[in-house]
Amino acid sequence: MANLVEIRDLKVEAKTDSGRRIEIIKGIDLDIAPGEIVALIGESGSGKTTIALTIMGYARPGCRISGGSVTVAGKDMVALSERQRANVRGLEVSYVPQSAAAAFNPSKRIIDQVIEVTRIHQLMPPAEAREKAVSLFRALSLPDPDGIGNRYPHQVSGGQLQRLAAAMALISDPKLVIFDEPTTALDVTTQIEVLRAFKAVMKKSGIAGVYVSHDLAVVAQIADRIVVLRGGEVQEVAGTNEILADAKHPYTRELLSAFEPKPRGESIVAALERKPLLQVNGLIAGYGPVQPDGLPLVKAVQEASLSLERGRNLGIIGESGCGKSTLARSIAGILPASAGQLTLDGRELAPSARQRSREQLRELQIVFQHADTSLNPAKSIEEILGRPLKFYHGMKGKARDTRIDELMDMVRLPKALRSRTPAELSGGQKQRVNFARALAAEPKLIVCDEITSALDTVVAAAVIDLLKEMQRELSLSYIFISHDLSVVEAICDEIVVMYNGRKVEEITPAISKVPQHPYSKLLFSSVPKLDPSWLDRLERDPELVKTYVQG
Amino acid sequence: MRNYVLGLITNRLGSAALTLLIVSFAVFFATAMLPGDTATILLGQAATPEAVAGLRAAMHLDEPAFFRFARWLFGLLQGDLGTSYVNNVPVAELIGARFVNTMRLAGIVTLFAVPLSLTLGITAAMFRGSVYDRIVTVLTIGVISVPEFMIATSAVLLFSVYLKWLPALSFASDVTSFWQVLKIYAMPVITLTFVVSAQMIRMTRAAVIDTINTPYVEAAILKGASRRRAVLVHALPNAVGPIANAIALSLSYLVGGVIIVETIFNYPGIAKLMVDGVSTRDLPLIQSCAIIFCIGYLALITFADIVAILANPRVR
Amino acid sequence: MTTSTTMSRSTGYRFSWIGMIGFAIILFWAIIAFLAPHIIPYPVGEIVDEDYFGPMSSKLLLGSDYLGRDMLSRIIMGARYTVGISLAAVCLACFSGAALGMAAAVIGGWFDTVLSRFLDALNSIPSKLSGLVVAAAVGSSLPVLIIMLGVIYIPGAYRFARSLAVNVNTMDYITVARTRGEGIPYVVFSEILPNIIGPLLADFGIRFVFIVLLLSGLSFLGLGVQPPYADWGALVHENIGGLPFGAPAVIVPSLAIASLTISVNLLIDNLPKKIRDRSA
Amino acid sequence: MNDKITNWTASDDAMIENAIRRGASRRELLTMMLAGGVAASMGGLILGRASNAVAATPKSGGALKAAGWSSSTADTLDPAKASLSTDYVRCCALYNRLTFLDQAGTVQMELAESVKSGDAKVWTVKLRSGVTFHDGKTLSSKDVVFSLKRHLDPAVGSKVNAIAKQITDVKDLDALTVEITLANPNADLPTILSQHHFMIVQDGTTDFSKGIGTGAFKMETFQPGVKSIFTKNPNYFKGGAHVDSFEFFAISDDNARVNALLSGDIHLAASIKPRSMKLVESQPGFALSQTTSGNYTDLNIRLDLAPGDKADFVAGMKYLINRQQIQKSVLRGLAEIANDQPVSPASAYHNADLKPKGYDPDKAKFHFQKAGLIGQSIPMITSEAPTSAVEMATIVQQSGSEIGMKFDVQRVPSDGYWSNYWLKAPVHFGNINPRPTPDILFSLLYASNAPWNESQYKSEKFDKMLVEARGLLDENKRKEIYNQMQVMISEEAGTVIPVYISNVDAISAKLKGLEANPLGGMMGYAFAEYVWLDA
Repeated sequence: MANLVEIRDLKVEAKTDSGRRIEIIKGIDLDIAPGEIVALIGESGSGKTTIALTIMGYARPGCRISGGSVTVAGKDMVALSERQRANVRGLEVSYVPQSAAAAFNPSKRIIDQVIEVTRIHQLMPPAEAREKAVSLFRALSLPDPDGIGNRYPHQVSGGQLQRLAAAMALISDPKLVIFDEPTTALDVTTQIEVLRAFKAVMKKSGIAGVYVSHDLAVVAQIADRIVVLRGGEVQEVAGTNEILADAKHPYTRELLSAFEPKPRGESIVAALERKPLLQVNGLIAGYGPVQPDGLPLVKAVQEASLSLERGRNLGIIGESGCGKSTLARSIAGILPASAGQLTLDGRELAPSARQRSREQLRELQIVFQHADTSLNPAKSIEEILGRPLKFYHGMKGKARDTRIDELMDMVRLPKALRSRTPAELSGGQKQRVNFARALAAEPKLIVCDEITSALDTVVAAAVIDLLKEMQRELSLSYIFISHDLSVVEAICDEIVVMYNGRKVEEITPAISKVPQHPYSKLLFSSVPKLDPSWLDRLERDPELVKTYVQG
Repeated sequence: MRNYVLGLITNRLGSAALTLLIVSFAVFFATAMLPGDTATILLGQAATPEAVAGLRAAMHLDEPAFFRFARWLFGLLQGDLGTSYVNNVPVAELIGARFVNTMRLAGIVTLFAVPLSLTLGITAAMFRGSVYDRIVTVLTIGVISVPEFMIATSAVLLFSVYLKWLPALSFASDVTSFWQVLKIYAMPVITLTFVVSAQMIRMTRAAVIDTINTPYVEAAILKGASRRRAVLVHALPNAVGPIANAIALSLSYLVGGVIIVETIFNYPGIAKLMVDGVSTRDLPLIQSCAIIFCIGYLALITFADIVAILANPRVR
Repeated sequence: MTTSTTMSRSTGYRFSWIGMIGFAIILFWAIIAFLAPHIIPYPVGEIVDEDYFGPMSSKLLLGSDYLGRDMLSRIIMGARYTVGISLAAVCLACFSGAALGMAAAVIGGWFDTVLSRFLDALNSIPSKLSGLVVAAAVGSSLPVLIIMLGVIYIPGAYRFARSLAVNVNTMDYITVARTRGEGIPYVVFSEILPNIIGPLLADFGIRFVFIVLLLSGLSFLGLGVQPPYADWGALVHENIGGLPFGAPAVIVPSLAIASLTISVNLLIDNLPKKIRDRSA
Repeated sequence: MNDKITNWTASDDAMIENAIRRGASRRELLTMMLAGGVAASMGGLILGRASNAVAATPKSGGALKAAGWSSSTADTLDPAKASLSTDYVRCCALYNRLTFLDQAGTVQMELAESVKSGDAKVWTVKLRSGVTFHDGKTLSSKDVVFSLKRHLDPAVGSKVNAIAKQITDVKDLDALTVEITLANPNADLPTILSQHHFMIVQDGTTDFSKGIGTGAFKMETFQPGVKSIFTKNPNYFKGGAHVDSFEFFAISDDNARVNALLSGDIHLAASIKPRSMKLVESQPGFALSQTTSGNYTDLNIRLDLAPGDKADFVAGMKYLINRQQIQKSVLRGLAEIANDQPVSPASAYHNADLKPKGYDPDKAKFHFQKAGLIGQSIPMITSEAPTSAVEMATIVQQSGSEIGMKFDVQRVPSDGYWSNYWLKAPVHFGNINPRPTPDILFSLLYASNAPWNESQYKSEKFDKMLVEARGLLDENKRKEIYNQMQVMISEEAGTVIPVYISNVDAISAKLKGLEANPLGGMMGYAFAEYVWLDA
């Protein structure tokens, strides 16, 4: 059987600031058979998206295909003119982007964007295209298939947009669809619906696919074959079952090991006297104009009460919109709570950070999810770490230099990075700097808001290890906010499940790992497993899904 | 949603009104600072103390300045711009015809300059980095760098004195045919198009380039859309807000900033009127002109804001 | 974009040749302006030519002006005023505009509203007319001129800086700094400013051009530098009668203005970039 | 201008014209030209040029368009308030005076048939009969009484209030006779009445926007600061203008005004700057019309304030000012060198024996040293408002720098100059418009109680001579006294008058009949009535 796609010795170059060209894809060979779904897996920077895009003859600005050939249904995309490539794009090969929210034009109606492919390639009259789009919406289990197209992108949810993006890719009956991390931005409960819809449509129409992801468990559910990439080179290629059961390459094994549950290990502070560190009572916070009752119009957190003892960690999980980040911001005083009390180490905290004393601010640090936006890109690592040292501890000159070195040591960053700016660091390194900055304050409590969500699995695991280590050495406490159950389980003594602004359940894994509340059950069961048959075997109560999944 | 938009628009209009109030106060205090008053200026060399005192009394200039201002502001609220100190004519009458002239000139320039700027700005963005783009960029900087009176004088010398194609002066009246309108407005329109376009081209180009670098434009290209389609259909609609803003800022210049063009082409517009007002210390006239400029500016800016709001389905 | 994660030390600056040309021209004019009194062949006020709008000659390298004064000397001294006044005014406008804009973005609330409205109001009066009023009120000395030009362009600089700062202000690192307890000045100058300095410089360039032009526009209205000195715009204006003859007296100062404004923009569009190679 | 005549400048032209005006014979003129180095055979050509207006036959019809240099919303049709050239032009088109000055500077009757007096104190004015206003009413002595009395009312804001104050009473004796009584005898009253402000308006007029007068044109459109359009008055008592309509407006930018002329948009561009002459001369079909009427820009040094309180400073300045250079470079020859007194060669009373001081930096330095002012910075206020004052200041500043005198030239805005700086600053520039008689000049500018005593010159002897000359009906005696007074001003007053500035109007060759007039450019602003368009 002839292959649909044959990639031979593909090389892609990128241009650096200094105008130097460097090779980021270093000679790749890859075949895709008709109807076959191949997953490209690797961490960020491995070149997986770059390779996928070359199948459409596309390289992002600043990049250039510098060698090799990419043959799609007999045509070498590298050799074609831009106009000829445009004829292939959307028609024979189509693309489902990582973030449909960003990839849909905000100022145009969805239906127009979905059928635009048929207009560009003059495939069918608009009316017919609309009908086809509606049938695809139906096949992808979108609600209100007849009406959803007339909305604007901002009027539908993320999970729906992702499926609409798939409909957009499928409307031209392509031979191959490229999925670029299509579910990464989704909540776990939503992800299942989307994955199921994709899988069903692909199998039914026998379309080949390239599935780009960093998440082995997700890939396992959908791919026939897995290509493991690292640094622009193929590490291992094998069938899905083979990879999961018998990975040959050490890097693949490292990826797999990140999924193994790790023992939490008994906290050394546990033996110490248990004293409440942070207490939250009846906290209400939200946005919008203040109503006559003194509360905001939109209450993102409603009457949350928590308690955390010194040396222990509290996990808060929930899906997007559940109020977990708002809760974190209220605790940190960024978004002053409208009602309720906060007590840190026996002293009451003012709702707003502005009213808290410098000492109180120092004791409670917050670390944000996106290291990219939490580190000032214009400053060197040295300056970023040096500021809290000066600000809280008045450290100067030599003492500060020494302390910066110590901090970098603690978070395992090479000293050579001191004068670099954040843009020159990898994602994991940035998150370590982000964390080190909080450590520099010598706090009692660190609120970690989704700090591993933007990281690759392997890197995230390493950061979690670091957190644990720091806790042992510095007797810290963490409030760990995440949507990722496995991460929370790995580090927390207590887990609070939030839904729709309210705390629905509090679980102590050491005592019982089984959730009681129906939402918690649904949430826990939605986390993908490495087992390829997990998705097909998973059964969910439709009523429960209807109640709790916005999807 | 509709209420939300209405709220946004009301908010814009409210802040515009606040700005107007600030301007009227600022203009009042600035003009109060001017040395000399209408009586002395009017008498010029003939300003003997008795003559000045007599004229001041006759013109009611001996009342406290703030009192006069308050009366003027009160009149303004009732739509009365007051009476010129200098020739006792209602300010509205002085401004009337000239305001129409100014708006007409501004309108014609807009008709030429905006499509030209949009075309050049958008195409330059579409072919970013090409020779065409570089030429447009360098030319716009070049045009920005030439003083307005230099452009105007060169145009007069070329088209009126040597080629004798166009009249050197622009009178808004005694126009009988469309051809005449074209001839009469040609020179100021050419000059002002040069003056206001450069900035619009730059801003349009920048705004479009900003939206070209978005995932949805990439997505359009990956659907097989041509560069042209990707820019015109996908990038441009999302750049409407910033472009409208840039256009509004440039066009606001046409309301009160065209004093040089009005002088050189002897075009009876409102900017020259205010210069006259300043030199004769005709406070009601100065204040009324300033208010008109301010209204013009705010109308444009507010209009651009509203366009941006309406162009954005997220707030619409 | 995908790039490998290995790193090398950043190794210096990259400066395109276009930027270098711009820089060279600016440097040239700066040196001329600095040395002006020592290199002019004739005193600026002295009438050295019987004729007026004289052509270029070996005695008068750039011909003579409308009074028969040496054009070369006048342009050299004019560089002092055009470069000096414009630079001082643009610094005033951009520094205060940017500082206020950033502060408004960070502080927000009524401070932002009132300041924005006030500066909007200032902006709504056409610049030449406000120049006229100010000059009529307090005369047209050098400091008044600089302050006036600066103040006229503050609202624009403010608007621009504020819109940039509002975006940066939503970044987590600003939140981090504020929850650390940092004051407004630190947030403005240490956290926000370094991230918007690039666009601010570009704005600085274009505003510089506007000020040079406004200065020449003011000379049209009879305001500006005190005689016998004149800025370039005033030189163009006072000699514009020579345009029909192509007199160097009007062409050369025009070219001088163009060369300065274009090169400022070329330089700012092509500022030296620090090379940040992320891979070896 | 004819290329063959070398060393013959525009100022020479002006000199000839003045001589013609003063009534020099053809023989005297030829002698003057020979002295100027011009061959006798050429003489005819120049004379032809200087008086070409007289020869041609007028044509009727056409629409005349002309541009002045200043206008604003303050434009008025009220002759008492007229202050800008455009006002004068409009008033001349719409109204008439009792008397006017012809190009030779002699008084001619206009609305008056005669203006007579036995003692120069009580004057009887006989009016022409059958003169009608534009609205059909007949001119009567009531209108004259109203028109003259207006100037005495401070609420009117008359520009000639100071001069009019000598009129103590005006009454109508009958329908066509008016009696004017003066406070003191003044033989110049007929000349005074020829000034533009003394135009005759209808009795009881308060709204001047209609422009109802007796003049050669009727008002059609009047937009202050924009333009005015006039149509020919068919019932004009002098017999009607040549052109059918007349449009007048102002283009304040000098270049724009010249360009409008060159592009054919207008027939006359009034008062162009010397630097524009080259361009007009280079274009075929255009000409320059020059008037030396006694306008001058002077450097005023107040004698009652430092540094003018030191006589040597004033003396030094009179040597330091480079009159030659001002005439040649600043005014491109369109000026006559003056001798620090206000009576110009255009006047019959000009003292030609009083020679101007030469440029002598050494003498100037000597005086400044004596005054102890070398090295001090002396502020000098200048502005665009007085003609060419900025350039003159520059030249003085430059001359000063060569002998170690520092002048701090401060250019201030034009608007407000007359009320804020003129007469006030210790050293500043002024500009004086032509006045028809030495008496007006002296009493406005140099008498101890003069309202515009620019240098605060005070001399009892001078005041006495002024009153004495005013009442004299003997021309020769008067002339002698005026000559002495000119010497006194030149030597004692603080006003440095370097040159008398000629006014140059640029005209299209189609415009014929334009002559010079001592009251100012554009035929003393009354050109519209006299000129015609050659098709």
